[in-house]
Parts: sequence; structure tokens; C-alpha cells
Amino acid sequence: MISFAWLIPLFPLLSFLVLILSGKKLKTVSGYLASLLTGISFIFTLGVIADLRSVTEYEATWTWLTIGTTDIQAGVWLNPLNGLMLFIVSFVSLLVHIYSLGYMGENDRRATYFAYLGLFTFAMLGLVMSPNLIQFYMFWELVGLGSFLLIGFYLYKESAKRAARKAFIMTRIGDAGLLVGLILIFWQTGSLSFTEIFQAVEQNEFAPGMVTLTAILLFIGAVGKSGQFPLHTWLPDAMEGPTPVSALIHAATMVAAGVYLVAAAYPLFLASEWALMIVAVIGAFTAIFAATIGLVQDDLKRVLAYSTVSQLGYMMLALGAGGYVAGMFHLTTHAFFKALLFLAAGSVILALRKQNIKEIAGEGRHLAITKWGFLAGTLAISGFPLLSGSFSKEAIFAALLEDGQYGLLGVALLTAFLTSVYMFRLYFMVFHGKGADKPPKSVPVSMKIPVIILAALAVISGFFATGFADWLAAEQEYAVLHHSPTWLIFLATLLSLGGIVFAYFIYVRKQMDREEWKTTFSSTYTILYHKYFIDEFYQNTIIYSTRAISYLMYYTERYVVETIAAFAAGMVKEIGKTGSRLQNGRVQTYGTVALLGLAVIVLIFVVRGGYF
Amino acid sequence: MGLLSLFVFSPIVGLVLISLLSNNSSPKIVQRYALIGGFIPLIVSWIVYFIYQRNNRLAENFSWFSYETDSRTLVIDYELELNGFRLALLLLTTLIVTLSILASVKDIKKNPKLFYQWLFILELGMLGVFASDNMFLFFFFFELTLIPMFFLIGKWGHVEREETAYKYLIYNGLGSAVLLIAIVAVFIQAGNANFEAVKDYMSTMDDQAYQIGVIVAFLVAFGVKLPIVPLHSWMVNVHVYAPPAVVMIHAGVLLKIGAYGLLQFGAGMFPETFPLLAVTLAVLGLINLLYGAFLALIQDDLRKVFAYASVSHMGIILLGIAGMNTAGYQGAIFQTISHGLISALLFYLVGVLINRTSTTNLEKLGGLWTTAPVLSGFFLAAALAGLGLPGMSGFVSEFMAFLGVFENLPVFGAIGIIGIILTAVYFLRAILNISFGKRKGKALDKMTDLRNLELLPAGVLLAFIILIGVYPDSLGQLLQITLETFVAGMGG
Amino acid sequence: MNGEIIAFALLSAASVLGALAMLYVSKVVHMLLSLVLTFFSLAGIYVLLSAEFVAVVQVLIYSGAVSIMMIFGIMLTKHKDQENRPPNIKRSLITGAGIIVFFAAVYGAIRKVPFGEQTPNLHEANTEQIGIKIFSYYVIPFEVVSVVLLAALVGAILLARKEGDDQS
Amino acid sequence: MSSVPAQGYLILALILFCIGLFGALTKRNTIIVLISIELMLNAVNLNLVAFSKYGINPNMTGQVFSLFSITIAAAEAAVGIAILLSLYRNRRTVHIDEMDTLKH
Repeated sequence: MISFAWLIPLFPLLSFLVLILSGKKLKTVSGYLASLLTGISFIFTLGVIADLRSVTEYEATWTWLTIGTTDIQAGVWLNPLNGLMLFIVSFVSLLVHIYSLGYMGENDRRATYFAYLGLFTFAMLGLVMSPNLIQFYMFWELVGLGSFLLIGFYLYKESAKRAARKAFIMTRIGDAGLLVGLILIFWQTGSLSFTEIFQAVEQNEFAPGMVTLTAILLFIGAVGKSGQFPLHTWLPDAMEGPTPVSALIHAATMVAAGVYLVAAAYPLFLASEWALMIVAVIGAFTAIFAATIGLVQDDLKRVLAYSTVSQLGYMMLALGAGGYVAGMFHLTTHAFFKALLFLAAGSVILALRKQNIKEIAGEGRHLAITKWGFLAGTLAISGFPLLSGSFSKEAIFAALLEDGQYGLLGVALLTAFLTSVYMFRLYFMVFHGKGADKPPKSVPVSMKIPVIILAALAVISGFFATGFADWLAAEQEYAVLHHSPTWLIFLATLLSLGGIVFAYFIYVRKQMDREEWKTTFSSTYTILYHKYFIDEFYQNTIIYSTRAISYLMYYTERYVVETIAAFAAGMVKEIGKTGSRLQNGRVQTYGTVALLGLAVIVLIFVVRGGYF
Repeated sequence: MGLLSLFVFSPIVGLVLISLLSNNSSPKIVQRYALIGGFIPLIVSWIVYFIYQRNNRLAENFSWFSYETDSRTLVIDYELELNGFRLALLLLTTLIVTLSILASVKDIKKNPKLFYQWLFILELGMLGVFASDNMFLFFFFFELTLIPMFFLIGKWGHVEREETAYKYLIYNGLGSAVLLIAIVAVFIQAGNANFEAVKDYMSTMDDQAYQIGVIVAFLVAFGVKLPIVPLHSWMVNVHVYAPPAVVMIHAGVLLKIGAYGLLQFGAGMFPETFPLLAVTLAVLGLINLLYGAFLALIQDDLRKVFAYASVSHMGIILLGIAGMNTAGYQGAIFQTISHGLISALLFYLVGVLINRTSTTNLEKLGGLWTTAPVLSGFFLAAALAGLGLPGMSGFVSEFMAFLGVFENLPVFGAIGIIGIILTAVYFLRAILNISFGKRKGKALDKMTDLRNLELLPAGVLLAFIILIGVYPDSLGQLLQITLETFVAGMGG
Repeated sequence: MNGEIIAFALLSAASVLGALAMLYVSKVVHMLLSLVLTFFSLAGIYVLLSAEFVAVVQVLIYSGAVSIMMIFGIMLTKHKDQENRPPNIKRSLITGAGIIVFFAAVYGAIRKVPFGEQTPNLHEANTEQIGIKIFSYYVIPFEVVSVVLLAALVGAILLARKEGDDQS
Repeated sequence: MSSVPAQGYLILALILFCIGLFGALTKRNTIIVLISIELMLNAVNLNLVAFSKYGINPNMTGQVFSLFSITIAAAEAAVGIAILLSLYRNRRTVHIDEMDTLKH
């Protein structure tokens, strides 16, 4: 089975090609076709994973490009980490495809939608199977393309246009870092293949400082893709896309690719303490930073987006603190519960046709399955004991403790508290309250099934922690699952429950007046509500300065370059005029010119003593 | 007459065919015959390709004239020879000319007969430029491309066509004057105009100052064509005011003569001295890259955006050459071909757009996708190719060019990366402005999408772009030998 | 210093003087007359060069025929015989510069050219030798020249004839 | 016997030629231009004759050629004057810088 692994991404690609080329004609069956192909892909993935238990590593490459004496390969590379990602991607993608059957049901352009989904799935599967950095980078950009296309799917909306552009450009800034990083790695090691890079790291072939530099550059790529500070601003805006897309791309898979990049290139990061430190600090900062913003946002999807940013920060933090398994495990559980949350939120939005939680004000309570699904997700993300989130979070705390990062541990614990506060704020405001009592539009079955499956996974997947660690440990010796001491488990649970209780008192029992809070901490509230004014800051610094440079160039073009042009034209014109003045019809002028020509030739002859 | 000569002069068939038509035959008929005429070089070029693949060598040579002085003989032969790079450019030329004939259907209404006659002369010139193995023959064909373009711009262009044509002629005329002087200077020293012979001669000569002087002259001459900032203002005008079908050829092939010339005359003839100019080239490349990108950012005309995008992309070629290693050269060559395909595609689409909306002003357009999804899709695909999306040819070339630069001049490469980001910004700004958002402009309401035959040029170009992007070795293998000769001569 | 050199010096001085005078006198007739001096001195120089017959022809044709013809030309076209407009200084300077370059170059060349000794027998029966040469070896060119002269004659008459018929 | 060197004659001829050339290119009166051309021809004749005596292979040919040349010069002068008269009759001028029909 494993030798057919290369087929896995090709089914979604086929779906993309078929649907984009014959779009309109296949409109009605497009969703089923796409789901079917993704399903095949998923089955292949399962087969490959089954094989991976015995093979542990598999690589098949062929020459993609020859540069001088270096062959750059393309192919598939499978190891436990890749297998895990393959599973997450194809599984969530399949669920999202099924969910979309209902969600996009009547949309006129659903063939295009499914085509884009296929393209994204193809790219994402290709990404996780890349044996080398260049193929990785290519698919990395292609998933960006898929994300861009899907964010801008409602293309008649100005906001969608802006969000799509922003997403592409912001991630591209990160990608530029990744590109530089991989080029530098190439000149250090003469290869881009992961395995060869790791060998080079082991044998210290890097120039001094280069390991840190390249690791940080790779991390910049990850920052862009995973919405880490300071390149996080695109991710909340990306919620302009259809909700299933947010679940697939902007929660479960693509944004996690940054984390995956750090994990896949982990030996490189391990070789540099500085790089790990930076990863950890950025991750921790992003986690708490996004969590605080999430406290006050009113848009259902935006809160989830900030929570995604925050959770991705967690994963980075874990990786930065040496918690390889913890980070990847959190990635896995997060993929389940965040996809669940988004899909449930999508059901709410589809049923109620609104997504501002103040307007919803509890109307969601009529959607039973959605409600329970959402609750499961919320509990999981809040770290409620025995649900998946609590296991992965504890692993992270343990890794931090092991690494001696007490400050970061404090930040992480605080973030855990905030997480349960804002997630339950969201839950209570959507599903508890006295909003209009009319029963909402019912949700199609195709949207319920994925929610149920994911809810189940969100609840139980935490129990596989040990098996998960063993699975990853098969190949990498740094894959160790850290276990927390009891006091830490206790503390984390306390914080999680405390957050839930806190939210309960504010939003359900209304023990504290929210408006009063707003006035007491008005400046804090304003800052948080405006997301720390980061967008405005970028607008006023980077965008304006870019535009200023542009105008500077524009005036250079207009005055300097055009002057050169005018000079050239003027010179030619003058020469022409002189020439035409010589053509005055007078024999003597002609004779004079001829004489001068003769004189010049004779002079050259005399001076050079020959022809030239 | 050998196969190569037959190939180079094959556009004459089309020329004769068109000339035989009566003066008042309808544009449709003229166009049909022009298409036949265009297909002949296209077919011959593929025959040449397959023969070259089999033999790995295709050359032709007979003595043209020689001139004896006291001490030595000056020889100019008629020499045509192929290598992978040239062959790739030749295939590009025939393809783009054929497609531009297809594209000109609705564009050229005034005296189509004359238009196609000039077009075939232009094609003849371009084929000759890329096939000749000799400086003087190169120059001869180089000049032959100059005149048809002048008329094609001046007679069939838009608003400021005459100013543009003159600007074009002045800049390129000066450029080729410099080129001629440099060629003569080299010829007098080496006594032979053959590239290979000159290279052999130059490797035995130690006068470095002279060599650098000549290379700088070549840089100026081809810098006009490429163009290098600040010699680019003519090219922006041509992009904006020439008919889109002609711009396809102009951006697709003619600008490439600059890149080809720089590589052939610089790296090909002075492999030892040329690397001394690496920093100069890198600086020029950076200026081109960033200057073009920043300017493209604020233009409000689609054609101007693409024009400055071309300036910016040429910067990548220069950066690649500045790398002075296999990766860099290969990147520059890939960029040459890839930009040819991409800009031809972009201007084909611009032509279609102008044809329907008669404007390319970004302010006046919007929401194109709602009425013409296929056209918008192609626009987006072309823009993505232009901004270097992996899977398309632009990425491979950018990647290799930067790979090349980073080996020796990492700082320049790092600055150049900013250009990559900006490229994304301006391409997306332009394309999203016209295709996304609310529908603007009355012409868009009753807009028709790309149909039937109109799909062909766009489809073919996009197919090639993706082919090179997905499997770059399809082009790369053709180039290996050329690259080896460029790089082998460099002393360490 | 012998007689030949003295004669050469005098004659060449006279001829250059005549030519320079042609450039600088103001009346057209005077210019012509100064040039006649040059022609005469050249005839003398021909004698020095053992070319008596050429010298005689020089006197007859240049100093005689051509000069007279020019004088007739002046008379027939005479309005004001003076060059009263200021000369074109710029052009004179440019032309002068070109001529000086040319002069210097050719002068340099002349200085370098080696010459053999003269032949002794040219002056013996000079006219007879020329006659023999012309009427034996160069007879065809001679006859052709006569045709040329005839053509010139006819042409000159045709051109100079009053075109009364056309004008009225 | 020391005699005048051949260079002497050649230089004299050169001087005359240059003066003639200068006159032909700068003088305004057409007749003087014509006569300047005659002067240049004379300078050439002088060279021919000088070479017939001092040349590498001295013989009578030089003199014969100068005779031909004189003949042609005379014919040329005659035709020149005739053209001049005809022009003068049409345009009432002998000034060469007013004759610019070559331009049209």
C-alpha cells in the first residue's frame, strides 16, 4: 500500500481538475464527486498508515530539476509524523467535504467551491509528504493559494476581496523568510532533503551561526502561515470565507502547517538554543495575546479565529520548550475540537443567518446536536478534565516544567484560564439566553454527521496520548511525552474549571454587569476590542511607508527618467536638425562635409599608421 | 541551404502568401492566410527541435566574406548554430508569434495585410537573432527586428502611438549603435565574429580593462532592450500604447533578446572577466526589481502595472546572471522563457479585455468575475504565475535565480526577496481590483466571456507555464549543455 | 645654389603668391588676373621639369583660353564685380581646419616618399617624344579626347544659347 | 649637380591644391569657384609632370597625361561657364550660396 502513497494527493487534484474544467455541467454532482475522491484519498491514507506501523519510514523520489550537478528531487516521504498529518488532513478534509454538501447546498458556484477544496486538499497532502524543503515550500505556497481562493470565494464582497489579498500577502511575507531559509540551507548542506539536512546538522556542517539563522528564517515562514504574532492579523480576517473552509484551512490543517514545519525540521531547531527560545517566546506571547483579544470580540467566527491563533501559539510554545510530542498532540486534538467548533458554528450561522453573538443571544439553544457538539468542543479546548484538550495541554505544561521555563509556564497557565473564560462566554452567549423563540431552520443531515464524529473524537482522543507518543517515537528519539506532576494537573484543572465558573457567573447568572466592566476598564476594553490596534499600526507604518516609497519612485520616474528620455530624444532631434541644416542644397556645404570626412579618415590613417 | 536557414527564413512563406492577396481582401481572409504563414515556422521549429534532440547538434556554416590585412585575416562567416537556450527561445518565438496572430483577430482592423507583412519580417528577424552564431549576423537580424516594430507600434497602436514609436526607435537605435561599436571593437581584436572563436581569443588575452569596457558597452546596449532602469521609459510606453497582439511579441520575445544578448555576449564570450561585474549586475538587478515593483504598486492602468511588472521581472534575470553560477544562469534563462510565456498570456488577456471594455483603467473596472469567470480565472492564473506561485514557471525561475544570488551575494538576495513580496502585492491588487468586488463599468454588464477559439492561446500559454512549473526538467535538460559552456570558462 | 634652384624658388613663390592673391583681393577680375600669374609661373616650373611642350600648352590653354573664357563669363554676368557680402567666417574656419589636417597629412607623406634620381633624356626633343607617344601608344585616348571636346563644344553652345523660344 | 628635389615640386603642388580647395569651398562667386577648381587641376598636373621626371619609373607618360588632363580641364571650364551663363540667365545671380536647387 505504501508504494501507492503518491496517489493520495492526486485524487483531490483530480477532483480539482475535473470540476474546474467542466464546472457548470457537473454542478449538481460536484460535491458528491469531490467527497468521493477525497474519501478514496482517506482510504489510501489509512492503508498507508497501517503499513507505516511496520515500515516506519519510506521515501520515493525522482528528479524534478537539475541544477548543475545537483539534482533536486520530488517525491513522497513518509514517517510517523507525516503519517499523522496525512491522517488529520485527509480525515478533516473528508468531513469538511461532507459537511459542505449541506452547507453549500444551493450555492450557484458550488462546483468551483469543491474544486478549490480539492486543490487545497491536494496541496496540503502534498505538503505533509514532502521529502525536501523545496517541495515543501511549493505546496506551502499552494495551500496558501487554496486558502486565498476560498477566503475570496464570495468574491462580490469587498471585504472578502480585501481579506483574501491580506491573507495571501501576509503569509507571503512569512514565505519569503522560509524561501531565504531554505536557500541558505541549500548552500550550507548542498541539499534540500530533510534527511540530508538533519545529517548535516548532526555532523556540524553548518557555518557558525547559520543553524540559528536558518532555523529562525524557517520559523518566520511558520509565523506567517500559523498566524503567530506579528503576522497574525490575516487569520481573523480570513473568516470571510465559507465556514467549512474556516474549519478545514484556518483551524485544522493549513494554519497548523507552520507548527508542522517546526516539527518536521525539529533537529535543526534542536541544534540551536536561540531558535528554540524564540519559537517558545513567540508562541507564548501569541497565545496570551490572542486570548485576551478573544475575550471581547463579538463575531462568532472571529472569537474562534483568535482562539485558533492562541492555540497555535500553544503548539509553538510546546515545540520551543522541547515538547515535541506535546506540541504535535495538541495539534491533533486541536484539529478535532477546533474543526468541531467551526462546523458547529457553521450550523448556527446557516440556521440563524447571523454571526454576531450579541444578536444571536441564545437562539442557538434550539439546535440540539449543534449545541452538544459545540459544548464538547468548548470543554475540550478549555481543558476540562478527561477531554482531549486537557491531556494535550497538560503535556505542554509538563514540557515547560521539564525545560525549566517557569515564566512561560505561568503565561501558559494564565492563557488556559483565559481560554476557558472566552470559550464559555461564547458558548453561553450563543446557546443560553432569551433570544427569539422561533425554531430556526433545520440543519441538513450531511452537516450533522461530521459534527457528531468530531465531537466523539474531541471527547476521547485524549486517551490515546501514550500510543501517540509511541507512534512518533518510532522514528525520532526526541519524541518524548512528558508527564506532569500531580500538582500541575490539579492546578491546570482548577484554572480551567475556574474559567468556566467565572464565565458562568458573568454570562449566565449575570452576577456582574458586563457594561460596568466595560466602563471601568474602558481603555483596556478599547485596546482589546481593536485587537491592540495592530492593523492600524501596520496601516500607518508599513503600508504608508511602502506607498511613500512608491510615490518617491513615481516622481523619480516622472522627473528623472523622463528627463533622460527627453534628453535622449532631444539629442537625436538636435542631431537630426543639424543634419538637415547641412542638407541645404548648396554644393559648397556638401563639399565641406566631404572634406571634413576625408580629413578625419586621413587623420586616423596617419595616427594609426594603418587601417585601424 | 540547410535546415536551419530554411527555418530562419521560413516566415518569408507567410510574407509572400500575404503579399499575393489582393489589397482589398477582407481582414478575415488575410488573417486566415497569416495564420497559415504563422504555422509554418511553428511546425518547422518543432521539427528542428526533434532533430536537435536526436543529434544534439545543428549548425550551418559557409564563408560570407573575409578581409586580409598585412598581419591577419578578418573573417565574417554566415554561421547558424543551435544550442538548448537558443532552441528554447526559438520555440518560444514561433509559438508566441502564432498566438499573437490569433490574438490580433479583432484588434487589427486597419490594413491587416501590411500588419502581417511587418509581423513576418519581425519574426524573421527574431528567429535570426536567436539562431545566429556570429556577432555580425546577430546584429543584422537584431536590426531587422527594429524596423517592423516601429511601424507596428506607430501605425496600429493606441493613443500616443507615434510618440511611442519614435521613443522606441530612438532608444533602441542608440542601443544598437552602442552594440555595433562594441561588436566592431571585439571583432577588430579577435579577427573573427564567431562567438566561440571570440571566446577562445579572449581567454588568451589579458587586457582586462579592455574586456570590461566592452562588456559594459554590451551591458548598455542590451540594457536598453532588457530594459535596465533608467533606460526603461520607452518600454513602458510600448506596453501601454502598442496593440496588445504586438505587445505579446514585444514582452514575450523582444525583451528576451536583451537577456539572451547579455548572456551570450557577456557570459558566453568573456567567461573569465564577466564575473567581475557580478556586483554591478546585482545592483542593477535589485534596482530593476524594486523600482519596477514599487511603481507597479501605484499605477492605475492595468497595462502600466504589467509594464512595470516586466521591469521588475527583468530585475530577476539580472540578479540571476549576477549569481555567476549554474543556478543563477539557469534561473535567468528560465525567467527569460517563463516571463515570455507569462507576459504573452497577460497581454493576450489584456487584449481581450480592451476589446470588450475598451479600457484598462483599474478605477473603472471591477467585478469582472461575475460576468466573465473564465477570463477572470485566466487573469488570476496569469497573475499567480507572474508572482511566482509554485507549480508555475515563474516560481522555478525565481527560485533558481535567488538560489544563484545567495551563493555569493546573500545580502543582495535578501533585499531582493522584498521584491518577491511586493510582486504579490501589486499583482493581486491589480487583478483583484478588476475581477473581484462589486461590478463596475457598463461594459461589464453585457460582457461576454472567453469563447471557443479565444480560449486556445490562453490555454496553450497556460499549459506551457504549468508544464515548466510542474516539471522544470523538461526545459532544464535542454539547457544543460549551454549552461556548462557558460560556467565552464569561469576560472573557479 | 644653382640657377635651377633660384628659378624654382622664384617661380614657386610667384605661383603661390598668385594663388593667395586670388583668395584675398576683392575684385573678381583681379582674382582672375592673379591666378593668371600662377598659371604663368607654373608654365615656368614645367620648363624646369623638362616639359617644354606641357609648358607651352599651359600658357596657351590656361593663361590664354581658360582665362579669357572666364573673363567673358565675368563680363556676361557682371552686375557688381565685387564680393561685398561678408565672408562666412565659421565655414572658412571649419574648411581651413580640414584643409590644414589634410595638408599636414599629405605633407608628412611627401616627406617620407623616397625618390630616385631624375632621368636625363626627357628634355631631348621633348615635343617629338610626346608626339610619338601620343600618336602611337595613346592614339585611341587621343581620338576619344577629341570626341569629348566636341561634346563639350556642342554642350557649351547648347547651354549658353539664349532660350528665346522657351521664354516668350 | 644639386637640383631641386622632387619633394619641392610635390609640396608646391600640395600648397596650390589646398589653396584651390579652400577657394572652391569658401568663395561665393561661382566663377571664382570654377577657377579655383582649375587651380586644383593645375596642381595635379604639376604632380604628374614632376613624377614623369622623378618617379620610380620616369618616362614621358606623365607629361602625356598632363596634356590630356589639361584638355579635359579646358572642356570642363567651357561647359562650366556655359552652365553658369544659363543659370545666370534664369536666376540673375552668380552667387553660389543662392543656388540651392539640390535641396529640392
